[in-house]
Amino acid sequence: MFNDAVQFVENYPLLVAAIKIVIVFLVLSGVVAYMVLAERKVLAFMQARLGPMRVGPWGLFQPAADGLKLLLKEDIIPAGADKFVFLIAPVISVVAAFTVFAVIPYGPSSALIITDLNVGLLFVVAVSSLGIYGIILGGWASNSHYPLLGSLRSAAQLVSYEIPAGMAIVGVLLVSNSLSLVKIVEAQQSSGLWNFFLQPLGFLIFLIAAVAETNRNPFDLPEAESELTAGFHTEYSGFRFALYFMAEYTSMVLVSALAVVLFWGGWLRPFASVAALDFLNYLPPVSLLMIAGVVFFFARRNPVPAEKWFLVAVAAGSAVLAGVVAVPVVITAVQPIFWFTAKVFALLYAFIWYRATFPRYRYDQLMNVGWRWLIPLALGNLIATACVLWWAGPNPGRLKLFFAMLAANLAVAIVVALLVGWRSPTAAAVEKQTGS
Amino acid sequence: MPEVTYLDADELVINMGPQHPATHGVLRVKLKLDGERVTGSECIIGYLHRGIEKIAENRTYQQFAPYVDRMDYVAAVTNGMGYCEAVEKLLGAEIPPRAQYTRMILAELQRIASHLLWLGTHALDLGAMTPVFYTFREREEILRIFENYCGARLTTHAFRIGGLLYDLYDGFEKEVRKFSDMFLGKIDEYEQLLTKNRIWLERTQNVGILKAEDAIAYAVTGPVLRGSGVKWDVRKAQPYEAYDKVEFDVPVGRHEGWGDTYDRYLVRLAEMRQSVRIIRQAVERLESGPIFGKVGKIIKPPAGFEVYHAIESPKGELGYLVVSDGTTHPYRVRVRPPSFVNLQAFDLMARGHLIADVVAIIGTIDIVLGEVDR
Amino acid sequence: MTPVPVEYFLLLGTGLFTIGVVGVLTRRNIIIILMSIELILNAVNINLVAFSHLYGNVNGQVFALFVITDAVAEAAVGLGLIIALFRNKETVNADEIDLLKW
Amino acid sequence: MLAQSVFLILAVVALSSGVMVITRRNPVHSVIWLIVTLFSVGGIFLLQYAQFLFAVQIILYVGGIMVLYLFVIMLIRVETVAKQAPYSRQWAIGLGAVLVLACELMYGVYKGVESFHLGTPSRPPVDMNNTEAVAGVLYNNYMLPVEIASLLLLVAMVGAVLMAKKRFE
Repeated sequence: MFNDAVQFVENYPLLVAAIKIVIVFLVLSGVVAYMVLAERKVLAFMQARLGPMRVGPWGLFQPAADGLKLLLKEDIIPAGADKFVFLIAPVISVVAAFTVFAVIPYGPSSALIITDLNVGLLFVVAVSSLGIYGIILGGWASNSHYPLLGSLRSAAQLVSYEIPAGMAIVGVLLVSNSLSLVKIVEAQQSSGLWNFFLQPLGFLIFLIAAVAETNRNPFDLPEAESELTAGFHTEYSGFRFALYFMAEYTSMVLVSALAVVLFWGGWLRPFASVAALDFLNYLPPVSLLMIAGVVFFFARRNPVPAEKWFLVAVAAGSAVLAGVVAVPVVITAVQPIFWFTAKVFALLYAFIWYRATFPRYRYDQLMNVGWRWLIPLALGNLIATACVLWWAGPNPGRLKLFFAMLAANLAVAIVVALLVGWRSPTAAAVEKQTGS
Repeated sequence: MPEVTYLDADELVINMGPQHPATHGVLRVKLKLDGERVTGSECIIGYLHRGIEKIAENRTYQQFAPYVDRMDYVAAVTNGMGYCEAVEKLLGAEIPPRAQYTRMILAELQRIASHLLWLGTHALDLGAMTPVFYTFREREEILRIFENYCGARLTTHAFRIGGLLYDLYDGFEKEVRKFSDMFLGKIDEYEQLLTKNRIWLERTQNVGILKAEDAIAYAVTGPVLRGSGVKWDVRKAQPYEAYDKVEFDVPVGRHEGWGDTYDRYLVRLAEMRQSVRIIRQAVERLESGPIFGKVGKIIKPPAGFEVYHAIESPKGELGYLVVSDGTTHPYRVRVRPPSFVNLQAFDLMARGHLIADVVAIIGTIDIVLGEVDR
Repeated sequence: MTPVPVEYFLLLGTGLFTIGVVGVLTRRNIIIILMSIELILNAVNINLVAFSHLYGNVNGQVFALFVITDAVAEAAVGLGLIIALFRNKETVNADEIDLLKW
Repeated sequence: MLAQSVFLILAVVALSSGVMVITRRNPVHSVIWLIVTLFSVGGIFLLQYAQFLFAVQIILYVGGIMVLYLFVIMLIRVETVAKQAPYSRQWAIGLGAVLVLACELMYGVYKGVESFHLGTPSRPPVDMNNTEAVAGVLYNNYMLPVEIASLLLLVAMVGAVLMAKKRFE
């Protein structure tokens, strides 16, 4: 039977790829839908409130209700709008966000990789730079001032932060010596050192730029600022609004997945080379068991019988799943996908966390951060990385490389901080106003 | 808030409000913009004008007391306190100490509640969405105490001319003590979210700068004045009730001679701590005794008297000018609302700043339109 | 996959080039004229890449890279000029900008 | 055969969208059609195994330059522009001249097949990393042009900033 499967894969490569694409698309849609719920729930818990509680137990069916509502709502096209552009703009956003997932490796086996382009990184940068059109064209086509201004700002923000993000990616490229995302992870595996440890500064730059590129707090002023109503999608309603929403959350998942692949070792277990930490391999069933326990605990306290039994069923299901996962063959098989998702979720959680924590940047401050801090830092990081790699020569020792990179990163950070922070532009303004 | 539309737009006049989430009510601000920079502004008020001062002339002294609660409706207790004291001053009435300390406790609780509301909305305006939920959680505790005391949460009408209508309920002291113990830790919690937050600093520091001399020239009072480094507090300068018998400090901003939005933020936070200090002392000194002074059922002050009485409301100096004509109705009541006076400095603070800062500056003045328009 | 004969690419390049030149000569809007120039540059790139493919080395592609670099610079300066022009003359029509003519 | 049909589709798309670019009244529509053209040209690059150039085409052209165009178009008033006459007065002369030019070029290509020894690429491209190959040639053989190009970009950047800046302070 196993041989039959292999035969099938060899005979119909396109069909297999199509099946993989459909699976990834479905899973991703689910993740995005529940990401919205998770955001509302996590924010609620951070803010001493409950969040959605009405649809299903703890609002677990809220995404379905939201989706249904948005689907059934009237699709309004404003008067004087450029109809065609107005209609395709959200589609561009969504397509650009989803397409990139074609090259993300979810695990080492070919079953978990849709395609391994040898210019995968370039593909990622290229396609994700297309999402900007959904924003600009959508804002323009609405024939309204708020969306136009919102889209212009948004576009300026995206363009500005793409530069440092790209340069941070080039740093990874230098270290890993490949443009293929699979090879980048494999390089981290063989060197036993995640790129995060070689490129801490690069990771930081990438993370900040990623938050800015997804228009999330604290860089969410194109859409959330009370002054601009909702930014570029003000005039959108119903399903097309849902598409924009989906695009935003998909790109959040996307940048998290990219950060994991580029810096956090993709599907690798943390400290995979340290034998003393092998017990971590048992984390998948254990975490499933924990989920089962928590769900069961809450199920007991749920007053609605239907919800109670549903939760009990969920708990039982995860317990059974934990049992299945605990089988030795399965446990090694699920390792990569488990660690990949775990890391992606950790980063997504961080996205929500920022939103609960940070105030919003002002527009000029946002540009300031991008152009005066991130770009010099990214440039310096690039140069320092190249220098260290040249100095270390081929096949340097792991520790030597780590410490050299650390020192270089620190030096770059200090130099840039001194150069840029030497005199902030606000100081002069204050002196002018206070006369001191 | 629409912004620059086209390249050739050199100077642009835009309206912010009266329906705008960040103008804290129905304030309308006309902004003259050069690009995104504010070159001039004009606050247009009156959308909430209800003629409260005029109403006073057709009400007896007691009847008018609930109306003042509707001015600064997020700090009704202090409003009522100011009015009651003004009339008491007109009558020359003495208030028993238990009533005085009760008034002080409730007024300081009200100050905390008002500052909490300010903190939450100010942070929300600047994009930090979490503090508002925390501050409302604590404000709820205060409102619960009010509700237990007088049955109302917002427009309390807690005091009567001459003292108190209700004595404190059982367990009041315990609740207030519990609250003040709990609350200091909560302030630290807010501070953890904001005080050293890099983005918060960038959004508030050097924004809305007000020089001390300008502040004095504009008759700005309250935390806005103290934020500019002027140590002026009516509770210290002209003590009323028993404020001269308790110890507290008057916090001022970080700078000598000027202050920014961040200074005012720090001042208000410090004030909340001082309020807790006052509350603790006042609770210690609560003794049993009468709660109503020697004031008759019918208040009929002699004709031709006129008093001005000011208290330190959460927003600044809240003054009442009450003129009597020998009847049971006041001849004239004139209110000096701190929000209204402080708002005049808005143009000074907003000039030269970016349009996004306007939101921060409106927030930092801490206006309540009910009080501005009356 | 049998490779496509190189003259096909040359013909395509010629076609795009012609379209670009038509755009430059007949349109009034400077922005569209600039876009037509992009078309011309792309036509050139097609030729360069086609020859690079024909001779089996990447020199042509490197040249195409330089052409793209050039296009970036051209777009930046050109659009900057358009902004400056629009600010002063309130027009983006090439035939109305004739101060230097006589 | 597959390559030829792919080429044919791409060529038709590129040419027709190119025509759309120069005939649209609304510049925003022109930009959209130009993006389509750029994509098909990128596809043609891919057809010739120039993956790196394809990526550059998308990242720089589509993701960068075209965004810049859209920006500028949105900053100036599009509505008024769209109402004016789109073609200049001498359009007939221009069109005629270009037709002559096109005929000449076509003739050149037609004749050139023999005289320049054009033909189908005989050597199938080696399955090497195109990016590496480009990088090798670019930084080994063309170091000076790269530097000059970077200088050009710097000058362009400074120039663009200076020109678009509102006023000198």
